[in-house]
Amino acid sequence: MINKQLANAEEAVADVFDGATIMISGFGEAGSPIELIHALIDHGATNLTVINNNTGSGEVGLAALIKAKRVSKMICSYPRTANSTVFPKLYRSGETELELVPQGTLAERIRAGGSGIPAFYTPTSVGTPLGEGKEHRTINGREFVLEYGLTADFSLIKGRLADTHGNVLYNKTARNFGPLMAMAGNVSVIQAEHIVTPGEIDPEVIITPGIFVNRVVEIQKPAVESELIAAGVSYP
Amino acid sequence: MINKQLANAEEAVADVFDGATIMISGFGEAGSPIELIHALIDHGATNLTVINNNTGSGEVGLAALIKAKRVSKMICSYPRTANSTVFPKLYRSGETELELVPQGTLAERIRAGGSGIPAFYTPTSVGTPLGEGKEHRTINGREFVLEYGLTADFSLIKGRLADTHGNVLYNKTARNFGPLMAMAGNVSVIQAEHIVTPGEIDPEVIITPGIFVNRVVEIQKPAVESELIAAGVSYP
Amino acid sequence: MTNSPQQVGRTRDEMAIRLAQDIPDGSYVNLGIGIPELIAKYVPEGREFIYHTENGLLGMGPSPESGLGDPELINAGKRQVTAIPGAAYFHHADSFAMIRGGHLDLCVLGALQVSSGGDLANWSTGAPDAIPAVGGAMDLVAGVKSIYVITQHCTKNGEPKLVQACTFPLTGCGIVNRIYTNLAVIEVTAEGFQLIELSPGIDFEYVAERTGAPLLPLKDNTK
Amino acid sequence: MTNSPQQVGRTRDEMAIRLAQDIPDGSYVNLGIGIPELIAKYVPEGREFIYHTENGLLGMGPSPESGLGDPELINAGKRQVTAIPGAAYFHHADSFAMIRGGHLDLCVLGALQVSSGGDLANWSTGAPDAIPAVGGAMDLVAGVKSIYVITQHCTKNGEPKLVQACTFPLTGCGIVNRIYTNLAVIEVTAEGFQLIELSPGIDFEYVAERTGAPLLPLKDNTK
Repeated sequence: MINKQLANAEEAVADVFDGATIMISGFGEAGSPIELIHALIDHGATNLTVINNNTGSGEVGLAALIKAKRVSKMICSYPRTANSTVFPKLYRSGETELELVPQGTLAERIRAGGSGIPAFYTPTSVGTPLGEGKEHRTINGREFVLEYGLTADFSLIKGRLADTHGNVLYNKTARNFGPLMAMAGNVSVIQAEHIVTPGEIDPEVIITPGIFVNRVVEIQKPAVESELIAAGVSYP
Repeated sequence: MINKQLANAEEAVADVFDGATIMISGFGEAGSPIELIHALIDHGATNLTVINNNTGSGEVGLAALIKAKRVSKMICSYPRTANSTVFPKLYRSGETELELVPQGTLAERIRAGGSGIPAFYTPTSVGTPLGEGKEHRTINGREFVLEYGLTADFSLIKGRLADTHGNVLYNKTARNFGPLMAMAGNVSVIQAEHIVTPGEIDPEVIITPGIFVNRVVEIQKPAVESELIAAGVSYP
Repeated sequence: MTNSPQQVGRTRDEMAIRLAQDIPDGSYVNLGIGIPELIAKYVPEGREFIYHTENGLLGMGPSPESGLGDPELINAGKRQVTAIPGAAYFHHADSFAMIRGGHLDLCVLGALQVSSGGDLANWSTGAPDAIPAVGGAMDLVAGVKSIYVITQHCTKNGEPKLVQACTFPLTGCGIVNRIYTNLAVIEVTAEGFQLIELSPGIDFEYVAERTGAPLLPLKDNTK
Repeated sequence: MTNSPQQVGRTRDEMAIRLAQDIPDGSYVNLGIGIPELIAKYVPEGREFIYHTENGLLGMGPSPESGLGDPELINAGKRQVTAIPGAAYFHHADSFAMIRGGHLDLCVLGALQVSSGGDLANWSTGAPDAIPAVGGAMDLVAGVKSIYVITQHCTKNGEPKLVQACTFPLTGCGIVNRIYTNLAVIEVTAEGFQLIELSPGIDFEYVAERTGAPLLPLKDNTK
């Protein structure tokens, strides 16, 4: 019978391979799956392409993954954040590549990748440096650029509540990229504070239906990134 | 202060103009806003382009609107339904035009129209008569067709519960096209069984946020299409 | 079309039972209208399939008891259904994101014709006065990982439905993986129709005669 | 850059108060980081605005009382906020559908430069060692119905921010509708910068001297 629950974060990332593309949910600390990221650091996979809105803060979570030099390329909209010192250093030294994507285009590219839409037109970035070199097209008298869908080998996502079929609810603005990355990941992994039996969540309120999710792990009291940073934690 | 509630269905469709494009929610009878459609029939607007998955059943709701010869063009995926006799007659006589769109393409075109995406590529219909004459493009070795976003002057939508800010919940599989059409309508009108004060609906479970909705009307006990048909009702 | 004596093969229910045996545990499945719907009755012991209906439900259950249904809880054929524990409702764009995005494991459809190249025609006979209606069929065949067809081997007039090239308007090109008929189970391969299994009491020649394109015989798996 | 005596004009809060007066009741508004955020404090009596934050909340309320916030309820500036009654949470694709699809009435942004053609530069100085970071700015200016800029009229070094052509990398082309500075309210028209209102105690010449492109004087509305 269907049961997507694994014992722990370590198991959930055990098959991440060197060179994989990884989507990581979160907008700043809201929705960042710290325990899954730390398990990925422990696991050791390297030469990763990471898709996240930011580049992490302090030296925990995503920033710690970058600091450990596991990330060869970041795809994000806003790599400059308070307490973000790890990425700038590696970017300036040329050790980590950056693909800068407007936030709405990033979200739509991930949704498109998960929805079987290989490409779409958007008005965002027309006439700006980020639109340069992209295919342009005039539709109904307005100019648009062509953008391509994004998919990933693995998506690491923080939810609030999940069931063993992989149905997921999120917490407030921690929802952000999670439902989209669940769609676009070949293997989508959810960490949730509670994992319940199918039927315990009202089918009307499910945000991510289980079909998009491959693995769920229960992390009962997930770390709060800003608290770790305030406490001076550096992972590992 | 913001209050989108109108007194009744009549007021909610009072400014529909001849020649307007109207999206109507529903998949068969599930989610069909019968009271809004009947108000539109009473209102008298004609030469309408209607976007709906089907073409109605019996002689109530959408079928009654078509029978009254108010619809010059239907955009839909499945105009052939049990008890659907009105549309076939007018289609064969050339009085009502048909644009046949695959169901997933129809849904995505409506979402695109509401999302500021003017066009996208999809694999659906490649190599079939419905792909003929459409622009094709090969991306990563696979062939796709270009499809354009759809918008409407008015969207008429059936919800279950709404608040006066226009936040909406739906009932089971009556959700279908409603949330998409709310996004794509210049004026989006919701009929709901209950209209409550903002704050009464949990912000985590809202399906259509109020920004997409212009008008809400309370229809406490909406008619059930199949019951009307079984009772031999013909509107008006 | 031939003079060989009538052979019966599988009933519609037996076809559904046979196909169900080939669906792995835990599969996400979309069942088309008609014979495909029967499959839900024959889930093999110990397996769990989750049914998707494109009008916005994952975790579709059987028809409700009489009088207990909700006219707003229906399947793609517009019949009342139920929702199992763990079900989820969603709108049409999300539903077809599941389909187009390759998230469903299997779609089982009926057919008017299937070509030896895997083309499917199942939405229109192309008759001049017919009202064309496609629904979600073109999206399903374009997006779902595996497409199985379940159909009578021949039309009521005895014409083959498995053909060299479809004459009816296509639903999709090169997308059918397997065909389950009353007479046989056939895989669509790069070499054409490959027989996988004959229905009990059916001869290879009998099937081949009723197939409108070359039928490759059973491979010898004893080698 | 000029020898005229220093004129003070509006403070940041007064700029925000002035701009807020021009927002119609019932507007859906996105406020950028910095001076734009002040606007939420100065909603005119009898009006209600609904604030959108692109990270997934419509109906954003003020900062929580100390210790009562949730690190997962934040705004686009990553500061803790609250949700008002009638609020809704959604994912990023839906959030930017609101933005790109023209559903928001107004976005108020800061600026590095605005051109007389309405081009905006507000995300990068183009400095070679800067880490480029754009966030949602390009989507906002491409999609929201009206774009208002709120900014000091000049840089800290006294250089005009309102210019003939932006020298910094653009956020969008021809998208700014109005500019609210410490010195004036200016509309971007087909003819260029059109003065709408001088801040109290400010002369036209004083503003024109500090504007890097021709400034059209107040229209005589008495005719």
